[in-house]
Amino acid sequence: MPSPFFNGGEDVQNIYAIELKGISKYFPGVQALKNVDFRLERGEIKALIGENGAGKSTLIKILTGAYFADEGEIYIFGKRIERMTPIISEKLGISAVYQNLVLAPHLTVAENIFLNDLPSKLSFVSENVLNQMAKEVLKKLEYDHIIDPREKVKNLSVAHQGIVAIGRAISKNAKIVIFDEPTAVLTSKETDELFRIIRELKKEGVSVIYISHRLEEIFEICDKAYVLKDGQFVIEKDIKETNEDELISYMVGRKLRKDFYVLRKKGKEILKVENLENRKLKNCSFNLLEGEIVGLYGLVGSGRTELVRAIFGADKIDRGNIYINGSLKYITNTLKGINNKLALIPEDRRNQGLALKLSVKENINLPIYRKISRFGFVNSKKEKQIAQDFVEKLNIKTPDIYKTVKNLSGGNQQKVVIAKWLASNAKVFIMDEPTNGIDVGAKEEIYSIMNELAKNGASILFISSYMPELMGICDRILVMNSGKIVANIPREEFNEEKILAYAIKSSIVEEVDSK
Amino acid sequence: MKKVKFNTQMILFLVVIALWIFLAVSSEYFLTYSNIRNIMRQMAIQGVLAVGMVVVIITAGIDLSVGSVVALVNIMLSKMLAGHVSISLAIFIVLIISTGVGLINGIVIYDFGVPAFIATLAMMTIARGATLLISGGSNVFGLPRSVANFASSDFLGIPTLFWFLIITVIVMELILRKTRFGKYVYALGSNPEAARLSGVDLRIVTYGVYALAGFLWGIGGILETTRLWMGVPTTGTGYELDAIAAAVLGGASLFGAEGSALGAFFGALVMITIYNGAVLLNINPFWQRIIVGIILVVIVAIDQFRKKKSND
Amino acid sequence: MKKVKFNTQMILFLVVIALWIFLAVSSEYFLTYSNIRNIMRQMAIQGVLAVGMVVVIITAGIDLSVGSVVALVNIMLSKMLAGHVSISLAIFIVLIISTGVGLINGIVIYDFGVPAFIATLAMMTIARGATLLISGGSNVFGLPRSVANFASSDFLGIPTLFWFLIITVIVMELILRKTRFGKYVYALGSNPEAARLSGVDLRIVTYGVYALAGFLWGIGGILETTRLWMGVPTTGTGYELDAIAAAVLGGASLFGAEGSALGAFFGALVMITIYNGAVLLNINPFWQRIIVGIILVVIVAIDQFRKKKSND
Amino acid sequence: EKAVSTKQMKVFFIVKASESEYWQIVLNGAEKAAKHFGVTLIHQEPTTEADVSKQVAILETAISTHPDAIVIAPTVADALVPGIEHAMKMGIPVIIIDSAANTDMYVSFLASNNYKIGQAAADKMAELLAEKNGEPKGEVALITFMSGVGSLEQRKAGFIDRLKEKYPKIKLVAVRDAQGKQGNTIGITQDLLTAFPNLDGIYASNQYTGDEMVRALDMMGRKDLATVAVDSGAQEVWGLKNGYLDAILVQRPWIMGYAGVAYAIMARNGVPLGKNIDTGIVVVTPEMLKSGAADEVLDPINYHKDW
Ligand SMILES: Nc1ncnc2c1ncn2[C@@H]1O[C@H](COP(=O)(O)OP(=O)(O)OP(=O)(O)O)[C@@H](O)[C@H]1O
Ligand SMILES: Nc1ncnc2c1ncn2[C@@H]1O[C@H](COP(=O)(O)OP(=O)(O)OP(=O)(O)O)[C@@H](O)[C@H]1O
Ligand SMILES: [Mg+2]
Ligand SMILES: [Mg+2]
Repeated sequence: MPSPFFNGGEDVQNIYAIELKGISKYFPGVQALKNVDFRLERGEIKALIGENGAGKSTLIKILTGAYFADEGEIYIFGKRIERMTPIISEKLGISAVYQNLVLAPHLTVAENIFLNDLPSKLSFVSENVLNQMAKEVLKKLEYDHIIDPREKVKNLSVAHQGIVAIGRAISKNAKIVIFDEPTAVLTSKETDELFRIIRELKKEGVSVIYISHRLEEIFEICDKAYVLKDGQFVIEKDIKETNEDELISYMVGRKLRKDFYVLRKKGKEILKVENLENRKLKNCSFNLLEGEIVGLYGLVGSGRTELVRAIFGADKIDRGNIYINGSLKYITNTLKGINNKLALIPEDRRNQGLALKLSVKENINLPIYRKISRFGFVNSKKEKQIAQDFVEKLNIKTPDIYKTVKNLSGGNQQKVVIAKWLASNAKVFIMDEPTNGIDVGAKEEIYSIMNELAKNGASILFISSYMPELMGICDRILVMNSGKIVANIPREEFNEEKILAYAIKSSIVEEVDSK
Repeated sequence: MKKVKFNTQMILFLVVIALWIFLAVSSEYFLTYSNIRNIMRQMAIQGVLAVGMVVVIITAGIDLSVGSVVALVNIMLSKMLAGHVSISLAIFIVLIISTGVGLINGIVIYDFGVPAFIATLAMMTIARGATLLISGGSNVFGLPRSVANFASSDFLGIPTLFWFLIITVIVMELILRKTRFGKYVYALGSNPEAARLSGVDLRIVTYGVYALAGFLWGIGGILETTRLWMGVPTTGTGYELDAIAAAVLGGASLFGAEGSALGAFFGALVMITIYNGAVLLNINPFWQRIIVGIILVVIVAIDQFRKKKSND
Repeated sequence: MKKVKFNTQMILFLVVIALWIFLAVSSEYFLTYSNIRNIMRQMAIQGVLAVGMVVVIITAGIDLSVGSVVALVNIMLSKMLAGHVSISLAIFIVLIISTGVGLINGIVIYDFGVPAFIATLAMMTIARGATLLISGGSNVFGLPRSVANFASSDFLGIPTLFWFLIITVIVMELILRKTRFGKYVYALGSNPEAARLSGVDLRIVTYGVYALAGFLWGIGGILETTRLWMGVPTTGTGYELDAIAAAVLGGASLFGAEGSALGAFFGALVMITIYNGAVLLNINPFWQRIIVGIILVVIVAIDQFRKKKSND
Repeated sequence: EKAVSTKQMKVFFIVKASESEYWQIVLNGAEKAAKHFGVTLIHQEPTTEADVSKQVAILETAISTHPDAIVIAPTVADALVPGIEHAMKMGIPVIIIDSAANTDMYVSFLASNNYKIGQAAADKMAELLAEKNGEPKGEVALITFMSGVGSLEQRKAGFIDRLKEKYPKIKLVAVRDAQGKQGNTIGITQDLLTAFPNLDGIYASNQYTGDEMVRALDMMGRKDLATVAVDSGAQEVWGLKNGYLDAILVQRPWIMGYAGVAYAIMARNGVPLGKNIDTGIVVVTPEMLKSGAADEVLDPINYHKDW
């Protein structure tokens, strides 16, 4: 893709794909980046790591022109870019998968993938060509049979939206591709596909910036790791010359525990779900005991989210019973769910978890205003106190509790979603991908909070697509497949292959069944 | 077994059919050639404005200046025609001006970041002020008779005015569904950030949408002039609500990314049918308002119910 | 070193100050006790309506029925008072009715899923129809003299009407900022789904917001009645745009979750000041519209510029 | 055409706006006439006078229903002409009331002249100022309800022209516009009195502005001004009684409505009719009010109730 912007620079050796010099960026109350230098060579895969709010997303947004740096210089393929805009950055061959995906939900998959480059004759879009092109892209990701290019994006699950965002980024023959926590919304199967793609990109000489809080991924595909802390450059390491612990200590400044499992006393049965069915669920039964942490694993679209939403009263149930502490409950709306001491941390934080325009304080207190008000008046002291407590406890990086949640970093937004529900006095915590996009240090915090909750008699249903963390903390793991619960595996029998086999294989079994 | 999928336009189409059957039974005059042509003529202007409005609404915007711009065009065109400027030149000038007014709306909205509601509300009072200044507050008389004849003329048995609406609907439907610009319009309404980060030039799209709307207000103003056969500085008051109502009735969402030109057409048709029917059935004008309000709510409620069901 | 943080209300406050200084310099009559009291009296009704509107707008809703409900209240109250119903009973009845109308809006919006724009547009025409039916299209005269005196009376040197606005602003500001209901109102406006999943009963909040708005339209209608000292079935036309403009000027966003009662107050104050100033400076009414439009855009553009700067 | 018995006759009656006391009085007269003669009266009208194209649409629809006659009060002079001419060509006689249309193709035109109202207002104002200041001089202001509305522009023009022609010492210091919103005139009046402390007189050119001007003067307790208003709103009449208003210029809408229907019936049956009929204006003063001489014009609906 020849472009006027890097003609002439193409063949010169020792020119970096990206060179940033002295980049600084201020937001009200925070300096997101301080005098950061950054270089990316051609064909290099560089990991960008750091705690939540370290400035990773800000850095890449400056690269793509989404933000404008307050100080510093940007060179792309040796050419100084005075004022980067999304349009220029596209032309320069930079494309990105943003942390919060940023897709146009009302447009189709194909339109989203090729939005700025719709194939057209006399500015009339050729739908067939477009859909065909999108199919090609999806085929590269091996999703051409799963995602219909003509489907509207708003009808896709978050994971599939992630695939679309990745498809868009790799569709443009870009020279530089940036992935901001792509795997946060993916399961292991898609992650493998993604890595395959990234390796192919590297072979083609494309440079890649890869952001993730899952360090083993970085060791799997990256060449170098670049560490940011509090908006400042800390160190850059060749991946072969370092290890996880070292990187963690650069990021967090301390050592982390590896295994979080704590043996706890289990109490009586607190939640029992019996033959639950709706349009996505088939005959789901399971139970939770006091003090138990139960994992729920499954592939994308296996129905985990559907299951927990139905239990919480967010979606309709067609058949089946839910017992809380042994008595049958009809949970027909979320308020009843809450009154029955359920809590749901939803997976899609932007659409379901947060009121983005409101402050940290209001978001955290939203489910408990009922409790902290008298005669309808909110006890502001308590309100502030609770918000302050959780900001400290979860180390939410924000200048103050009055900051609009929209302006927090992705991981910190997720922490707010978690804090929201920890503040309630629920007995059953349902957490749908709670550690999405959360840094290693904070994950440790969250695991210990989970342990703490369980120790105090609560019980936790923990959905994650990240098997190591399920295996690390759960007493049992339930596996879902095509809307059914297909396995209930106790801790003693945990085994990665086995769990994955249930998640994948039984779908084959079922296909056979139905024939 | 394929299930028929209803969409908003189809629901509206059924509503129109139902209304027409009801009116045909209730009034012997309804289904006469002359009355159908009345409906077409009456609908032409409102329809064109509704189609323009839907484009703006799809971007999650709004244009309250529509009525004032219609009046501005009406007065300027009348002044020019009464002053013997050639018709084609006069039309050219007013279209430039109305498009320019739309462009200014776009600039104020995009570059100054003023919400569309305020920007176009301001333009509504500014354009009205300009209209009154130009006309000195008085009506403008003395337009060539050919202008009036045009409004009552037919082409292929269909009122000429209605052809304008037909062409507008077809062209806008094509633009919205088939062109790159159309896709950008929906993208802007759906998620401006996503569109921007994909390299879509939101400035151009915003300018384009409001200028296009302004152009259509210009067409509306020209048609209004032929119909009124004079310049009336107060004409167009309240048109914004009618146009928005027709667009929303036709399935547009004020939160953007939903709506179509065809929907706006049907929305306008429903409203005109109701007004026409009310006159034919001689319904007390006070009751008319109550009935129109109820019908409006019922139609949209039915459509919402369908949407909900098809989502389940 | 602490930087002063400007917010929309402060910007507006500065604008008001600037306008007042300008007017005080340009017109010797502006800063007179009697003129200030005029401004207060003129502002009372518009202010109350703007405050009601801001609550609706915070939920990302809108209420176009405001003017018609004011008229309905005005006519019913006038009829009752002219018919010698006791004042307190009459007031009680009209407040029940206006609140009920608001509640119906809430039901249509929440339970029937009709967008607020259409639901309240329908209510706007329905309430106007009802008003005209009740009055037969004629004014109602013959209200007790005490009603008229009330409008011109003062309390502690401040027009009684203005006290209503002060109380409304304080109460609504308290409700919005300090109560659970207020928090829910913002949450609904920011993300209804997140609010629902947090156990907020959106039905109650929606009902509450529109009923509260209806109640305030009722108060507005009562004040209007004392001011007009008669029943005028066509009063209130165009109030919706004024109220929305004041609310948006005061920092409310039509996309929800932004806005405050105090902001709406200042928004209304700016608009009334401009109108008052235009008469004092004897600006040509045609030019006045143009100037009002420009000022509106400039103020909002300044505020947007501030917002952008503080976000970058 | 053959004469038609009134029992089978259908008269389509189109006024400028439904939301107005003035037009309600016209309609009341028309209904009375319909009752007297036994014809079927259909009346349809736009909601406000600003909605010209709605009136055009109603006229078109009316023609499609083939009424025996049409009575119309054209909101503007030209826009209704094609419709009126079309109706006449189809053999439907058209009676125009209240305001003119720019055509000769009609049967009769019944109206009081709005320009003359403006002139009469100026004359009355001059008379009042002469009483007040010894000669016709002083500062006056004009309040119009909505700029651009034909009849109101006429009333404005008549007033302004007359002052220029006949009363050079009367200075028109302000022309204000309520922008079509009721409630605005109260504030405008108050602000006028603030801005022009030496103001001697105000002319309010229709009922809305007249009613509210009285209300504003009442609130401020100002009976000293020379005030003239148009139409006979209840608040205006109250103002006249209580010294806030010195004169109102009253048209005869009820008569217009009644005569409109009567003329329509006659026209349908070929009775020769005068082409232009002036229904006249009446200047009502407090004295006339006391004597009861003005009852017929001030409250025509009640006055003709048992007629
Ligand atoms: N638009 C904004 N307005 C104000 N502050 C912002 C904005 N965007 C980011 N910030 C702040 O800048 C800092 C860096 O944020 P950034 O999103 O770059 O973090 P990150 O490293 O990507 O974190 P995470 O791992 O959580 O995604 C954070 O403190 C955040 O609150
Ligand atoms: N709003 C929606 N409209 C249409 N289909 C949907 C929607 N949301 C989810 N689906 C589909 O429903 C199925 C079940 O999705 P669900 O979210 O319950 O799965 P999951 O196991 O939780 O997977 P995920 O990892 O995506 O959360 C998937 O095939 C998904 O594509
Ligand atoms: Mg980030
Ligand atoms: Mg899920």
